Order: sequence, then structure tokens, then C-alpha cells
Amino acid sequence: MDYMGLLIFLGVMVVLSLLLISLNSLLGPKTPESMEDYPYECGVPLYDMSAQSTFHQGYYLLGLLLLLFDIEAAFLFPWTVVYKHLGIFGFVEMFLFILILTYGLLYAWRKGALDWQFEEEVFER
Amino acid sequence: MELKGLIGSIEFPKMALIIPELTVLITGFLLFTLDLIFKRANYKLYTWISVVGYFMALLYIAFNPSLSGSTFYGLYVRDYFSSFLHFFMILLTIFVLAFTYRYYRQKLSLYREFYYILSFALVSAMFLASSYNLITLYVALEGVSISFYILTALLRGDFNSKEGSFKYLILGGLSIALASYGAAFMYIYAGSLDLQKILTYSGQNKDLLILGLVFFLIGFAIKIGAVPFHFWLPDAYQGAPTPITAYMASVGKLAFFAPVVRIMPLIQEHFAYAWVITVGIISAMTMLYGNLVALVQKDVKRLLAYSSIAHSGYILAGIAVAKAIGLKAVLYFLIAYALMGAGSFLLLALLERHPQWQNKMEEFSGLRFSMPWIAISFMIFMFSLLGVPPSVGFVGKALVFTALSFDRLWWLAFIMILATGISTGYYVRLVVLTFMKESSRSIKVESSLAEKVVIFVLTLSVVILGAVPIIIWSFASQSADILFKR
Amino acid sequence: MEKLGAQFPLISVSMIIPILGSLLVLVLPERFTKGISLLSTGISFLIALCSLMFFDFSKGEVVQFYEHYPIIPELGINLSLGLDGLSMLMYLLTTLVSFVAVLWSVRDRQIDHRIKEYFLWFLLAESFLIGVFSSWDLIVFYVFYELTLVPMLFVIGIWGYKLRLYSAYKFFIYIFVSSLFLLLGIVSLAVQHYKLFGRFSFSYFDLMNNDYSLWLGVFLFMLFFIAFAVKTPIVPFHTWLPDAHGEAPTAGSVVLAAILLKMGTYALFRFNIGLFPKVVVFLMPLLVLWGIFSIVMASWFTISQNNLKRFVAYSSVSHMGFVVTSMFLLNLDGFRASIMEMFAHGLTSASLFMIAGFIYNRLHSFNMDALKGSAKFMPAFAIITVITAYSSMGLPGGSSFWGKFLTVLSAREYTTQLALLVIAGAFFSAVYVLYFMKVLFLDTKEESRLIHFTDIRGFKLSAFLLLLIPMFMVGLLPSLFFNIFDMSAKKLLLSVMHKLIGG
Amino acid sequence: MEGLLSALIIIGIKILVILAIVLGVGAYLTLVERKVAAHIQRRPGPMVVGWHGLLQPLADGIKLLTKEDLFPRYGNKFLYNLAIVMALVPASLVFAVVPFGPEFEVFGIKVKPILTDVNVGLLLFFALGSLAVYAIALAGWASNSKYALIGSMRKAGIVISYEVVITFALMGPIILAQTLSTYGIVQQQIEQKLWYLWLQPIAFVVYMFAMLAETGRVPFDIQEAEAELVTGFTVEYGGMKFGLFPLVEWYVETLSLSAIAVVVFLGGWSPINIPFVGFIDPLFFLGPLSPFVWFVLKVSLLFLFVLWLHWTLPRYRIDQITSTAWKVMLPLTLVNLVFTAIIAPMVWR
Amino acid sequence: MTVIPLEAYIILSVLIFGLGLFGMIVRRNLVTVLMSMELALNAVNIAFVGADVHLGLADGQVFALFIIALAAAEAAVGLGIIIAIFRLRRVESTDEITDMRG
Repeated sequence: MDYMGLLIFLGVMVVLSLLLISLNSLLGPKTPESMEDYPYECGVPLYDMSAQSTFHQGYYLLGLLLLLFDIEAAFLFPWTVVYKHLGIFGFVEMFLFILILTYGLLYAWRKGALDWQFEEEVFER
Repeated sequence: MELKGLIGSIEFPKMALIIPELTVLITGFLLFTLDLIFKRANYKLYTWISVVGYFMALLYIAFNPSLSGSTFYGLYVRDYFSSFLHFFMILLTIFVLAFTYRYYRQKLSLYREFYYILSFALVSAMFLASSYNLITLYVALEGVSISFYILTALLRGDFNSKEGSFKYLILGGLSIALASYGAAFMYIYAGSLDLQKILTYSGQNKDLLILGLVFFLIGFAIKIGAVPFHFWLPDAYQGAPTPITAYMASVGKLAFFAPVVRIMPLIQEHFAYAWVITVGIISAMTMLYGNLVALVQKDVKRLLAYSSIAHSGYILAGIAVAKAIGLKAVLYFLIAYALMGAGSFLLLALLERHPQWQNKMEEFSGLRFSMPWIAISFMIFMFSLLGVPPSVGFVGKALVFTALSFDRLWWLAFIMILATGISTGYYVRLVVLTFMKESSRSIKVESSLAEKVVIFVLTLSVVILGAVPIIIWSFASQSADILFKR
Repeated sequence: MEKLGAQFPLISVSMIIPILGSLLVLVLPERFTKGISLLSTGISFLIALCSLMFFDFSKGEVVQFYEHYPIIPELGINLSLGLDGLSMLMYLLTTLVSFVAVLWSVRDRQIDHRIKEYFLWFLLAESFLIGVFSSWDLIVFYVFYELTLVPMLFVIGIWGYKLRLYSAYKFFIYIFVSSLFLLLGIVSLAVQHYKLFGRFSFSYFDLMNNDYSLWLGVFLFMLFFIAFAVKTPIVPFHTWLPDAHGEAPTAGSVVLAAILLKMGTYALFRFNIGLFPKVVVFLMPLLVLWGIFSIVMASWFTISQNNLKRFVAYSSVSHMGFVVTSMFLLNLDGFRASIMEMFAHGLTSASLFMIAGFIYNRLHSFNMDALKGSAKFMPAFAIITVITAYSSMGLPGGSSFWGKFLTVLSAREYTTQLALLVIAGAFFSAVYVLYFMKVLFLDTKEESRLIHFTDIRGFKLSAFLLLLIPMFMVGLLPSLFFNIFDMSAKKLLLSVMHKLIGG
Repeated sequence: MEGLLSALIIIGIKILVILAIVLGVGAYLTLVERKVAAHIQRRPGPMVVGWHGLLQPLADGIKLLTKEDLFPRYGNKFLYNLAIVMALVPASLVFAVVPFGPEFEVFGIKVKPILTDVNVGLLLFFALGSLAVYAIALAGWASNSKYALIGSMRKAGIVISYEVVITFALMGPIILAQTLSTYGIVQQQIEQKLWYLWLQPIAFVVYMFAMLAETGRVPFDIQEAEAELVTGFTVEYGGMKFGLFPLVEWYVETLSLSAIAVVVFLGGWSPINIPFVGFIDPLFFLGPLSPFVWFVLKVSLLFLFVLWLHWTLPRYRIDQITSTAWKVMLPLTLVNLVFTAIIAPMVWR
Repeated sequence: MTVIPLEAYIILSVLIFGLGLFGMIVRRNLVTVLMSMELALNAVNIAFVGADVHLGLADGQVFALFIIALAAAEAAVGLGIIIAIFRLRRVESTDEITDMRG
């Protein structure tokens, strides 16, 4: 029941956004020209058809880090809420947990996962 | 408020029980810290730290063998069985460590991560051997698996290594999904995550329990490498750095079999028959397939990987007999295979250090002249894998036969004879090549003292523990009795 | 079953001496190898003779020189060694033939490389073989039974002739796979014992008390029988033998034919008849016919051989057929015949293989046609050959005579037709020996090729002599040997008869 | 049934209010921004349409609506449109968990000025915030243009980096408040007589940084970077579709994040707080309206602060932004978390 | 207010699990396979949480939390391996990773 409002709001927003999207095709002029839907590349012909190729691997690393920390956050939230009742035991447990988290962060840091400009072999051993 | 009740029941963990795990874990974190602190790594120091840490855990277990109890609200159980397995896991890890440094240096693949991931794998394996709780089992299973994926992939510029790792990852992920799905069904059935409670619970929906158990076991069957769920195993074993292959074949086997073995005493009347049939058929397929395919292999590492599958089949044959005698046989065979598997793969790791070594079968010819002691030890491992007395392999097979004859599973026994017969083909061929064929090429590899000692100890233990099986038998028997008494 | 404890651990000493010898061979340089091997096998042989002296013939059925060391008491596995009449005979044969084999190898030209290893394996083999014949614990028996494979694998594979790798491979696979059935049988027996008495035991004496339903008995009997039928071998399972015997070096063939084949028949006696009297009675007709079939078929194969070694090998199969047939006739004469034949065949086949080896040394061929007329130039050799061949044929005075004669007698106890069948088998075996003699002595072409051959002498001659003397003794003074094993044969028969009448 | 009906009516009213904020206020904030920017740069800004350009947003809207509907030739039409929905919906839904004021009573019905007061309000906020990344990635990918792709990847990288930072930054206040409910957090602050800003300055600063990054404001507007990437991932969008992205990113999200910041750090609708003293309300004369005014005031202040930064600071590079997130912000939040855990018992007393 | 029956949860989870399995077996793209694996694991989560609603316990949710965490770790390792594979050889499909056979 608590979420009823959210659900209705969701529905409203979806409808609204669809409406906003379709308004252009309803209201806008239709003057088809041969090159108007040509992808923007500073006005020169496309170098290759698809831009959907691979991206810099740094983004993957960011993704991995997000994965790591978001999941750890999932463990931390319940703890934050009931921390008051857990006392010193809870503190020690979570301190260890955060320590391990920090280790993960330090590892990524140390191994250069946070440095954007990758050399061919950054992982210096 | 129930939260208050939960919080009131917080207990301080019984540290005495988990000291071995803790030691290994702290070793791992120490290595991790060193890795973070120092720019340049001293790999020998890392090796020594690991060895010392593991050795301390080993000593603790050796001096407190009958320590037992449970902590973490029943999530963790230490009993004789787990101590027994832990001992061998740690020992074999130390053995594997002796081979890593030179191997990786030769392959230009020294990674500092290796050392602490190894310790994480060990700690997870140890947890896997000491729990009845599905949560612990799940976490430990994932811990071992993920460590293995990484360890498998840690060979610089080697595509096979990555390929093996990826295949392992996919099928390992499948197995974990299946196992945890099975766990979900069992949880729905019994409302508990404790295997003991689940399997002894008398609920309405027996089908749900059996479905859950089947899923759970299929998950483990994939990890074990049982046919028809074995596809990853040869590739992962072949692709992995050979010391890691040895590690997977020894510690990995011990770890993945441990929960299945723990279930054995809990098998109830009403699905005992289904258990025997299912496990029996899987076992039969596994040993036949493993041996048949091994017969046509040209690559020795892959051959040994298939032989590992076949041995999983033999062990499963013992597991099909869900009685104390079967459990004892399985435990003995597990340890036996861990020793033999580790030994044979470590020998291969030693030979692989030769720059021209390709793991081809023909390369073994003439080995007797260039490296006689290695050849002899290789022969002993092959004979032991085959089951020629007096070796651990033989005693293991004899014990499995005993268990099978106890349950009158003659068909499985005959299939096992057939499978062993097939396996004669390739084991003896390797021995014949090593000793009876001469080759113009001479392969010589320098080995360090530690490697020599490890090979010597493993070879000797294969023979001695086979000639005087009481050494393992008494421990195996005792732990089986304890498991059954529960 | 009674046991007589040993005053002095004769058997284990005679087992340990070759092992010590092998260690010395390993450690010391090569020039000492042959001496050490001769010495240790010789001492073993002497110990065997000594034990014969101390053997109480009047209590032949009792296990004497009994030693007992626990290995896994929980599982009832113990190292229990001892000799009754039957094993005493085999024990003698083993030590004798091992000594002869080593004596022969000292001057064998085939053994020109890896000499240390060669003698090492022989010494180990002797020790294992003694273990096979003297152990009274089934698991220990199995261990020794399997262990004998390893030295033989190496001996055939390294020092054999052209097809040595293939033969070694085949030999190992056949025997190993078949013996897995034996292993299953043994543990099943122990499990049966556990179910009856509540404890594990692999001791022969305990397992004799086992009780089982007939069909379970037949099943277990077959598990044992398959293993021993391959080892013995009985005809459909014999195909490993010509290859292994044909390609092994001379001394290897000697040990193979003289002792390893006896392991099969010995074990049939000891285990199949000793442990399953009820089943043996039930299956007797089948087994006897199988044995006769084996004799006839093997003789038939023998005649068609052109390779001398394969020839001798097939003849061994046919002889083993006699052993099996007479064994399963299940009367005293049959048992006597069988045991005598085992011993006699041990001597003659060893001798025959040495003859073949000698000829190969001279001619570098096993082709029988190449032998034609060689008797003329090597008289001593020819004499030895004649004696051996006639012995093998079963003429009176020859060592095989008593075996064949008693077989016919015991078959006669059932029906005359059966006796006639056995005689037919004996006739066939005579045919191939005569054929061999004809080639050797009566064909006299191409003499010039043989003219520079030197006669047999030295080590090899003494090796022959060591075999010929007992051969004569068997032929002429059979009672000496009957004395050794008669009591145990009677004892066995008694247990079978008990079932035959009572059950 | 009666209760349900009245509940539905109340929900309807609340939704209308939020919609007004999202679309109306959001649209008018464009004018505010342009005016503020202009005045920072000492120019008048839009002056033509209406008095001091007051009707400018309307004119802009009409202009956008009457553009031709274009679609990039090699793109993926479904994902192209989906991206817009994915951008607009989650960003607006965040307002569902924003409490605008204390509970009050109208016509005998108790009304909480918050759409969904659930005990996991902040989790909902994080979940919706994470969804923003999909819109960005989809938009860039579906356009199939290199500029769009690079822009969207940059933006996605930044968003996911700062998502983590926000999560950890908000944990300190949650420990103090012992609840995830947004309404509850404000109530706790009032009960404890303490804005969490005073105890969590680090978290607040980090949160503000993260907020700038998430909304693509200077100094973190690398994905737009007009000089190099035209306008980043929106380059292939036109008309209203183009209009919605900045609306969502710059105004709706900024507003919602400011609102959450106000709720968590600045005591929501509570008046000015001085530690150890309590609350001082200079607007007491407004009576029951004062909490709402306070709330609006605080949010506006934060929003203006963001605008001020936008028009004064230069731009960072992508590597600088992400490494700041991981190397400075995240460790800071972790330290803050442990620190909070230590001091929390004092606050509860 | 009606409680959602346990069967509904189970059916949903079976469907999603089946989808995940299907994806793992049929799809060829490396990343897709990995995603299917995660899908299967999430199906397990649904089953657990549904069981918790039904049984009124909390153990299943704890299990689900662990599954989430470890699935993420596995996905991280998987992505790492895929990147390594890609760096060595530009392959994107499981059909192309078949160096080892037999």
C-alpha cells in the first residue's frame, strides 16, 4: 500500500514522457531531406558505419569497481540502520568489513585501475 | 521486537575452533598488505611467508586433531572430519607452493596476486569442508571457484589459460546457480538452511526435497567434473598453470567432495534408492567416459585431466554406497587421489620448465636416462593411479570395491573393473614410453631442493600409505564414524 | 586349520634376501651386480632346501613356518606367511627357477645393456613370487600377485625381442584387468565374512568358514576363476601368453612359464577349490570339459607354430590344460596328477625356453627350420634337449609322466570315455614334441652353416643341470615329491568330499 | 472504500504538486539559470520575451515542440526513444521520497507532504539514481555517433563513480538517524536538535561534489564539453527529445539531489539550527507555513550555489574527475563512516 | 490484503532461471553468457525471498544478499577474463574459443 503512490506516479510519468516524445512528430514539420538524419561527424562523410564498437577498457574497470562497492554498500545499509542495537560487537565486525573494503580500494589504486591513461602494460610487477 | 531477540543472542565466536582458517586468512592479508606497500616484490619472501603461515595452521590442526564444536550460530562446524581434510588441504597447498616460484619465473608470469589468492582459495576450501549450512557452503564454494578462475587465468599471454578459465567460469557459474537453486528448494521444503535439519525433516513435499537435492548435487557434480557435466574440466586443467592444475586436482577435489561426503550419512530411507541409482549411474558414466577419452589423448596434461575425471567416478562409486564403509572408502580414496593427482601434475610442472617441453606423450621416452629419479617417481604415480599394489591408488580401489560389494552393487563394480581396464592402456603406455623407449633427445631440468623434497615425500607417501594404509585408514574411519554418529 | 609357528622366520628371510640383494645391486657398481644376484638367489634356494629339511612331512596339510604380522588388524589384514605341502613345492620351484634364471642371464647375450636394472627386477620378482606362494592372507596374496607383474613388464619391455613393447603392454593389461576381478572377489568374500561374523577378515583360515548361497558362491567363484584362468591360461584367455613368452628374454620366459603360470593353477587349487568346495562340485563337469578343450586346442595351435619360442609357449598352454583338467576331476589321483604336473612343467618348460634361448644365441632366429640338424654339432646340447623333450612328452621316467598317467587314472574313475578324451589330449601333446624332435635331429640340411657352433658349457650348462637333476628325480622317485604335498591334497579333497556327500 | 478513495485523491494531489515542480519549476529554472549566469557575467540575460524574459521558457518550449522529429540513420530507434523515458522517469520519481514538510491536518485528514513514506526511502533514492546511468548509456549507444558515444561513456563513468560516493556519504547520517526513511531522518534531526551538517561536514562536502558530478554541472561537465563534443550524448537528439535531457539533468536532478541533501544534512523543513542550542526560527510569523518555506528556501539556496559554481569554475578532465571520486572522495567517506560509528552513541544520548 | 502465494514466486523464479539457463546455453556472445548467468542467480534470489515471505523467516534474505555479493564478484572476474581474452585475440563469441579440444 505504501508504494501505491509511487506506482501511480510511475505510470503517470511514463505516459507523460511518451507523450513528450511523440509531440514532436505530431507538431513538428515534416520536410524530409536526404542527409538530415546523417550522423554528426563535423560534416565529413562517416569514417565507419558503426560507432558502437568497443570503448576504453578504463570504463570496464570503473564498472567493476562500482560493482564491488555497490554490493558492499548493500551489506552496510542494514548495519547502519540497526547499528545502535549492535554495540561494540557490531562496530568491530563492520570495522573489519570496511577494512576489507578499503583493501579492495587500495588494491585497485595500487594496481593503477584508477589511473585513466593506461600504458600498454600498466600492471607493473 | 524480534530484532531485540536476535541481537540478544549475539555470541562471541569460539576462536579456538577457527584458528587454522584465521591463520591462513591472516597470512593472505599479510601478503596482500605487503603487495600494497612495496613497489618491487620479493617473491621468495612471499613464498616463505605463505609456507610459514600455512605451516602454523597445519601444526595447530596436528596438535588438536579432536577439537570439535560449532560456532557462528551453527554456520561453522569443526569436527574430526573437517580437521582431517584441513590437514591434507594445507599440506598439499604447501607442496604446491614449492613448485610455483620457478615455474612462474620460467613462464614470465610472476604475479603477486597469486600468493594471496591461493590463500583465499585455501581458506574457502577449508570452510567448504566444515559446514552443514547452505550459506557457508555457498559462500565457500564461490570462494574456491572464483579463486580458481583467477588462478587458472594467471599465465601471461597464454590463450589456453584464459580459455580454460572462461569455460570454467561459465560452467562453474552454472553449477553455482544450480546448487543455490537446489538450496532454495530445500529451504522452501524445510524452512531451514541447515543440511542436517533439511534432510532429517519430515515434511509434506518430498518431491521438493528431492528436486532440491538433485539440483544441489548436479551443482556439485559440475564442480567435481562428473560426466555429463565435465566439459570445463579438461580445458581448465590443461589451460591452467600446471602447479595450479595440481592444486585443483588435489585441494579442489577434496574441497568439492567434502559437502557431498557430509550429506552421505544424512541419506534417509525414502530416497536412499534414488541416491544409489543416480549417483551410481553418474559414477559409471564418469569413469567410463573419463578413461575412454583419456585413452586417445596425445597431450599428457589433458590425459591426466581426464584421468582426474575418471577418478571422480571411482570416488562417486563409493559415495553411491551411503553407509559408513562407503564413507571410509571415499575418504581414503579422496586423500589418495589428492596425493597422486598433486604428485603427477607437479611432476609435469617440473618437466614443463624445460623450454622445449610440449607435454606430448612421446617426450616421455628417454626420460629414464636423462632424469632417472623423476622417471621412477612418475612411474610410481602412474602405477598408483592405475591401482597397482602397494600404493594408495590400489588401497583406495580395494576399499571402494569393498563398499560396493557391501551393498551388492555388482554392476557398478564391474563397470569399475572395465573402466580400470581401459585406464591400463594409457598409464602403462606412459610407463612403457618412459622406461622402455629410448630417445635421442635428452630433457634435463634443474630442480630446487624444495621441489626435490616435495616430490620425494609425495612419492614415498604414495607407496608407504599404500603399504601401510592404517595411517590414513584410522583417521578416515574415525571421522566417518563421527559423521555417522551425529 | 592348524598352524605351526616358525622357530625362525625362514620365509621372510628368504624373501628379504633378494630384496637386500636388489638394494646392493642398486647401490654398488655394475661389476658386482651379477655376483650379488647369484649369491642372493643362491642363498634363497639354500634356505628353501633347508626349510624342506625342517618340513614335517607327516603334517603336510598343516601350515608350517607360520609367521604373522598385523598390517590393519581392524580390517583383518595381516601379513601371514606359511607353507603347507602344496606351497612348499611351489616355494622350492620358485627359488630353484629364480636361481637358474639368474645363472642363465649371467652369460646371456641379450642382456647387454641396463644390466643393473635387469638383475634388480629379477631379484624383486623372486621375492614377490615367494610372497605369492607363501601368503595366507588374501589381500597380501593379491598384492604380491599384482606386484609380480611389474618386474615382468620391465623385463619383457626392455630386454625382449622385436615386439617387446607390444607384448609387455598386452601382458600387463591382460593380467591386470583379469586380476581386478580377483580383487573384487576377495573383498566380496571378506564382506561376506563380515556379514556373517561381524568382523572383517582376509585370512584364508577365516574365509574357509564362510557360508554362502549357491549362486552367490558361483558368482564369487567365477570372479576368482576369471583371474586365474587368464593367468594359467585356459584356452580362450591365452592370447597374451605366446606374445609375452615369445618376446621376453630367455630368463624372463623361464620365470614366466615356470613360475608365473603356476601362480594361476596354485591359486585355483588354493582358493577356488579350497574356499568354494560346494561350487566346485556343482561346476565340475563344465570345468573338466573346459580343461580338455583347452588341452586339445592348445596342442592344435602348437603344431602350427614355426617360431620355436611360441611353440614352447603354446605347449605350456596345453600342459596347463592338463593341470586344470586333473585338478577339477576332484579325486586324489587327480589332485596328485595336477600338482605333479605343475612341478614337472615348471622344470621342463624352463628347460625348453633355455634351449630356445640358446639356439637364438647361436642362430639369431627362432625359426624352427633354421635348426635343422643342429644335434650333430652340439652333442651336449642335443642330449639335454632330448631329455627335456621326452620329459615334456610324458614318457615313463620323464617328469611329466606321472602327471599324465595319474590324470588318465583319475578320469577313469568317472568314465572310460573321459579317460579316452584325456589320452587323446596327451597324444596331441606328444605329437608336437615329436615334431620338434624331428626338426631338430632328423632333418639334416645346410650343415655347413652350423659347423662353427660351439657347444653348451659353463654357466649355461650348470643352469641346465640344475633343472635336469630334479627332472630326473620327479620321473624316477616321484614318492619323494608325493610325500611333500600328499597330505594337503588329501585335506583339500576331504573338504570337497564333505560337500559332495553332505551337501 | 472511503479510505481508499480519499487516499487516492491525496495521492493525486501530491502527484500534481510534484509534476508542477518537475515540469513547471524545472522549466522556469532554465530562466533562473540564464539570468544568474548573465548577472555573474555582468550582462542582462534574456530580456525580450515578457518582462525581463519571464515568458522565455514558454517560448523555448514551443520552439522545441515544433521542431522536426529526426532520428539518426544508423541508430536503434527503440533504444533511442527508451533512453528519454529512462532519463525522465527515474529522475522525477525521486521526488516521491522527498518530504516537503511536517505532517499536517486538512479537513480532518492527516496528510504527510511526501508521496511515498516508506522505511527504505533512501534506498529507493539510490536505486532510482542508479537508473540514470542506463539512460545515458542507451542514449549514446543508440545514436550510433562517435561524439554521442564518447560523451555518454564519459558521463556514465562519472555517474557510476559518484554513485558509490553518494551511497557511502549518506551512510553517516543514516547511522545517526537509524532509519532509511527520509521523513524519519528529518524527524530524527528535529528530535536530536541537530542538523547532521554539523556532525557530517565531510559527508556534506563530498555529497555536494558528487551532486555536481551526477548532474553534469561544472566543474564536472566533461560529457557536454561543447568545445570538443558538441553536447555530448545528446548530439543526435532534436526537438523536445533534446530539450528533455538538459531539463532532467540540469534541473530535475539537481533539484531532487538538493532536496535530498536538505533532508539529510540540513534538517529538511526545520528552521536554522545551532548546535547545543536548538532551533531558531526567524520566520515564526508564518505559522504552520514556515516549515515549507524553510524547505523551499534551503533547496533554492543549494540550487543557486550550484549555479554559482557552474559559472565561476573551469572544467576538469575525465581522469581527474574519476580519480578524485575514488582516491579522495571514497576514502573520505569511509573515514567518515568509521568516525560516525564512533561518535554516534553520543548523539543518541 | 491478499498475500502473494508462494507458487507465484516459484513460477516467476523458474521462468527467469530457465531464461538464464537458456541464455547460457544458446547465446554465443561472451558478455551475454555472463549476463545470463547473473540472471539465473537472480532467479534464485527471487525464490529465496519468496520463500521468506511465505515462511516468515529471514535466512533466505541473508542467502540472497550473499548471492548478490558473490555473483557480483564472479561477474567481475568474468569480465576480467573476457577483457584478457579480448586483449590476446579479438574474439567476441564462444564459438571462437576452441583452441583446446578432445
